[in-house]
Amino acid sequence: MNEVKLFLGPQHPGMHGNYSVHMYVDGDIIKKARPTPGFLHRGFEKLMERRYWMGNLALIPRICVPEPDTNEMVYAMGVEALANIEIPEKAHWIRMLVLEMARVAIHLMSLGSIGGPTGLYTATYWAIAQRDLLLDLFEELCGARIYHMYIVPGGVRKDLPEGFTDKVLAMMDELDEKIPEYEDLILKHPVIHARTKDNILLPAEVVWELGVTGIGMRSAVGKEYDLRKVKPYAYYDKVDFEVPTATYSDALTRLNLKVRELYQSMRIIRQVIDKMPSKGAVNVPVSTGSALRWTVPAGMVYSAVESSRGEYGYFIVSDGKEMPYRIAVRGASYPQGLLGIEKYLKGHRIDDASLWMDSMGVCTPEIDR
Amino acid sequence: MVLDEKDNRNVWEKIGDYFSANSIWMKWYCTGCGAIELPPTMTSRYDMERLGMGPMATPRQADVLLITGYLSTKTLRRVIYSYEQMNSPRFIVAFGSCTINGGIYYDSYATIGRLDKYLPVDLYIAGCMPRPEVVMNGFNELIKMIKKGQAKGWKHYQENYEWYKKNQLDSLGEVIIKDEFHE
Amino acid sequence: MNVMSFVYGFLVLLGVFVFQTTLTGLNRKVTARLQKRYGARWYQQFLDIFKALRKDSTSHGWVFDFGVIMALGGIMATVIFIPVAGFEAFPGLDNIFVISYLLAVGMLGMAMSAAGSGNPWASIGVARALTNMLAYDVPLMIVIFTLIFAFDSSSLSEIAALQQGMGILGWNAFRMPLGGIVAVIALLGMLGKKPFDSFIAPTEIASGPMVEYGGKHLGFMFILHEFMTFIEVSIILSLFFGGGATIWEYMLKYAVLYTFMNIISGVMPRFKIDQAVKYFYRVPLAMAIVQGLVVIFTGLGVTLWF
Amino acid sequence: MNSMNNTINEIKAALKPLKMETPAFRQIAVVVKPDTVHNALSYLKQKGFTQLSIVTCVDWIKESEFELVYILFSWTEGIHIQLRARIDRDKPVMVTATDIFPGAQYYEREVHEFFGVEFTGNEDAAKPLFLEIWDDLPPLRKDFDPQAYSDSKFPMRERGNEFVSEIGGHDDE
Repeated sequence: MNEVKLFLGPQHPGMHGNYSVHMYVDGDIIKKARPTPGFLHRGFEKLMERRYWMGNLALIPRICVPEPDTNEMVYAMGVEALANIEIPEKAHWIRMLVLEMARVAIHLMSLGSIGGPTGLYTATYWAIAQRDLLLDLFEELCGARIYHMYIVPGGVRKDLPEGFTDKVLAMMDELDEKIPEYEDLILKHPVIHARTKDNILLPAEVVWELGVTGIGMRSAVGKEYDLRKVKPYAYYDKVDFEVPTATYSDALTRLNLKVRELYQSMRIIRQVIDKMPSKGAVNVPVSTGSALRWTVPAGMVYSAVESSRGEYGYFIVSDGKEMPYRIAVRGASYPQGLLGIEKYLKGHRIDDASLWMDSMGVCTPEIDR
Repeated sequence: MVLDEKDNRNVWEKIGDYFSANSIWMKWYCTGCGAIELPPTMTSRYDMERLGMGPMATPRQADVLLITGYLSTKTLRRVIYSYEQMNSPRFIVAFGSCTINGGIYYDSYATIGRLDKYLPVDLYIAGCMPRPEVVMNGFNELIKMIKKGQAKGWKHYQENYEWYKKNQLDSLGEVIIKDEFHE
Repeated sequence: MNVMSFVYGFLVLLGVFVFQTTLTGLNRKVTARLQKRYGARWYQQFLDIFKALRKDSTSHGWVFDFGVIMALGGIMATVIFIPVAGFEAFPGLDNIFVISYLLAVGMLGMAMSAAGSGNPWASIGVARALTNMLAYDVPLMIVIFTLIFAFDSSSLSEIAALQQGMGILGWNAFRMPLGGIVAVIALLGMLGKKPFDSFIAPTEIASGPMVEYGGKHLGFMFILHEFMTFIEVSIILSLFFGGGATIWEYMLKYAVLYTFMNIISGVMPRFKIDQAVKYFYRVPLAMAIVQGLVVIFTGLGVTLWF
Repeated sequence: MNSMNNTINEIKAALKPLKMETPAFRQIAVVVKPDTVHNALSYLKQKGFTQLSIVTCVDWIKESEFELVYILFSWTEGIHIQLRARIDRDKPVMVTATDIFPGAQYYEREVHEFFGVEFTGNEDAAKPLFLEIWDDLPPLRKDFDPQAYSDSKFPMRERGNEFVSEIGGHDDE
């Protein structure tokens, strides 16, 4: 057999982020694939042991670059569980608002990024520009476009600015107009159908074998396996939303679910704004003294939230000192990004390698950490 | 700008620099988290193509290597590889505080501190991470530098090749990329 | 054939280069507007080409270098044979067969050079490019043979001239609508526009044959690409859209056709290479055969049928 | 919460853990002996904890022990379980979990790389994953000092003789 060794990445334009897949190909078919992570490895877990509990707030959003708010939420939830902090009601609502806005932003981005592997660049240009307008809202909220550092242990950093909710609602109305446009361009496109339909399958037994969560799992299993439903955090049990599911998971199904989740997120945002109390504290002080010298009681806790790609978790260990003893990060795309590539990328064509990564939602910084 | 006062280019080099300045193809290599601000810079909101910049698929075709953020040692090996594949005149633009002094990862065992010890950086764009406006401004600055013939990092690299190589080997052990199938 | 032919040929080359490069630049703006942005300056394509020519470049052996020169030579020779609005450098030699054989020299040079770079992505790209060629050539050739049968001529300028003077409905694209559709789809494939651009897909095979080109080599490839585009669009324009009676008419039609191709390409993702082949062998091939049978057995299309 | 109590009681009866607690909402921590981890994992998988969220390790350097942590999740009940076991720090060996949870393969490889824990039965675990040409202690052990490593390996360049000089963001011609 004439097998050629090829390097897909780390500086291949089809690669999502700084990641590499080394593969043997025969003709156009991938015979063997090995993921090569570590290009983005910064040693976060070690660095977090060397920072104060509050100082870590600057580090954690950088673990998953496209979706920083999830990290903040997981960290805050874990620390609150360890230190037994009850946060005020309004903080919960604001957190949900921020998380769902972040979900809309990342879904828009990943909807647009289908243009990379398939060549539909117009979709990329449209969707990412739309996401940018959403980032403007974040900027108004906390001063930063990407790394917000807004959700902190004890609540959120500060109250919503004046008139913020109106702007969010206006943005939701705009998205209501725009997303059907993207659907027309992407989801109804015959060539996209040709590329994605019955391609890149993810059967239910593979889901259980790898431990894939998120859209990948729900599109294969057909049950509402979403942490927001199964193990509600914040006030997700007080809002009304559906978790879109399917029982046949190909790339097109997952793309469809992404858009349907987008609508559900917008529905949650509207409800949150409706139900949020207008007055009230948004955070509780976590310590009486200096925030830097703040100590968290000893204990071990695992906290998890539903990110756009699945279960995102931190395992936090405290020994009662002013720095964490150990924090382990479970990146949501860890299973499909490593074992999934090794076992299930083979048999696909080279053309689909990049689409595989995109469709499975592999986010490289959270794998490397 | 006080880099180099005397301008000893001949007229052909000046014309060449004019073309180089107005058509900059960048290497699409997302080395770090700064890469998240590149799509907005490229797409409809900020539209980098106005400046004549665009992404290119391989280092051979590219003029500018964007180092978008921190570099782990593993990445630096590939970056050096990519840089040496590029054709001169070639430029390096480094993003974010991490490339200047290690930034927030100053004490990490995996990321390098200062990039211009290993590769000649023509322009740093500070910030963590730089906003698209800053990135655009940085590119404008790069265009000005090329027009004036001040972006001479590639010449510096040729002249001080031993010095750069020694630094690279000191920190990385070896620059050669090995088989990664581990079998 | 005299000295004037060569002077004329040189002028054609220069004119074609300036015209096509400007048009490419303008089309980048059109695509940009489609994507809701401003886009590059109209002369950006010139800047890109001259910048690339200015740079140093890396050679990968003499096959790599020679292939580029051979390709450029072959393509430039072909351009001179293309009739533009009745003007020809070498009258009587604008035969479709002459052009396709000359074009093959250029194609071969490109394939040779790319394979000579030794990069596996380039080899995959070349293999895909040849597969793609095989895919669009079969239906297109059937339609072109139908045309030759219908008009009893294989000269581009003659076929173009025969379509003129009857208004827009005299064009072969309207006389033989199925054949016209096939030609437009095949033109997308010839130009390497989406959805048939899998041989240069950057996200799949890192721009395929172009992967090892840089600097001057890449500059030559860009110039070559401009000439190639001109040849391909011109062939379809002359055969199916009546060429042009005057040079202005020709340029206008050319610009409209080329921009139309770009707009289609702007909203298309790309097929995988096997899907592209399957597509060409399904829809356009069937249409081409039906068109051929209609022309041969009924004569509709040779005579005006409306 | 009733099902939560049931689960706790059942696990207590079946695994006979050294310690059990509920550190957070719908979360159970189970501490077992290292040689029973394999059995415990297969028991929990049967109980519906079908998802292995993460395998990780904590370095208790004062006690000279590594604590391996397996976090499982049951999608039907919505309960997280931390299964913890302490092993000797000087000879860290553990039986692999890949035959129960195939997804554990890369987590174990990671734990091996960062802590030096060996997993018998997982052939790939010893291969390098994130780090390349690593020449020091496994980096996430507590006795490894990243600052010192970084200082010795990536020294700041001495100032002066610089190629890059500072220019303003504005036009200063």
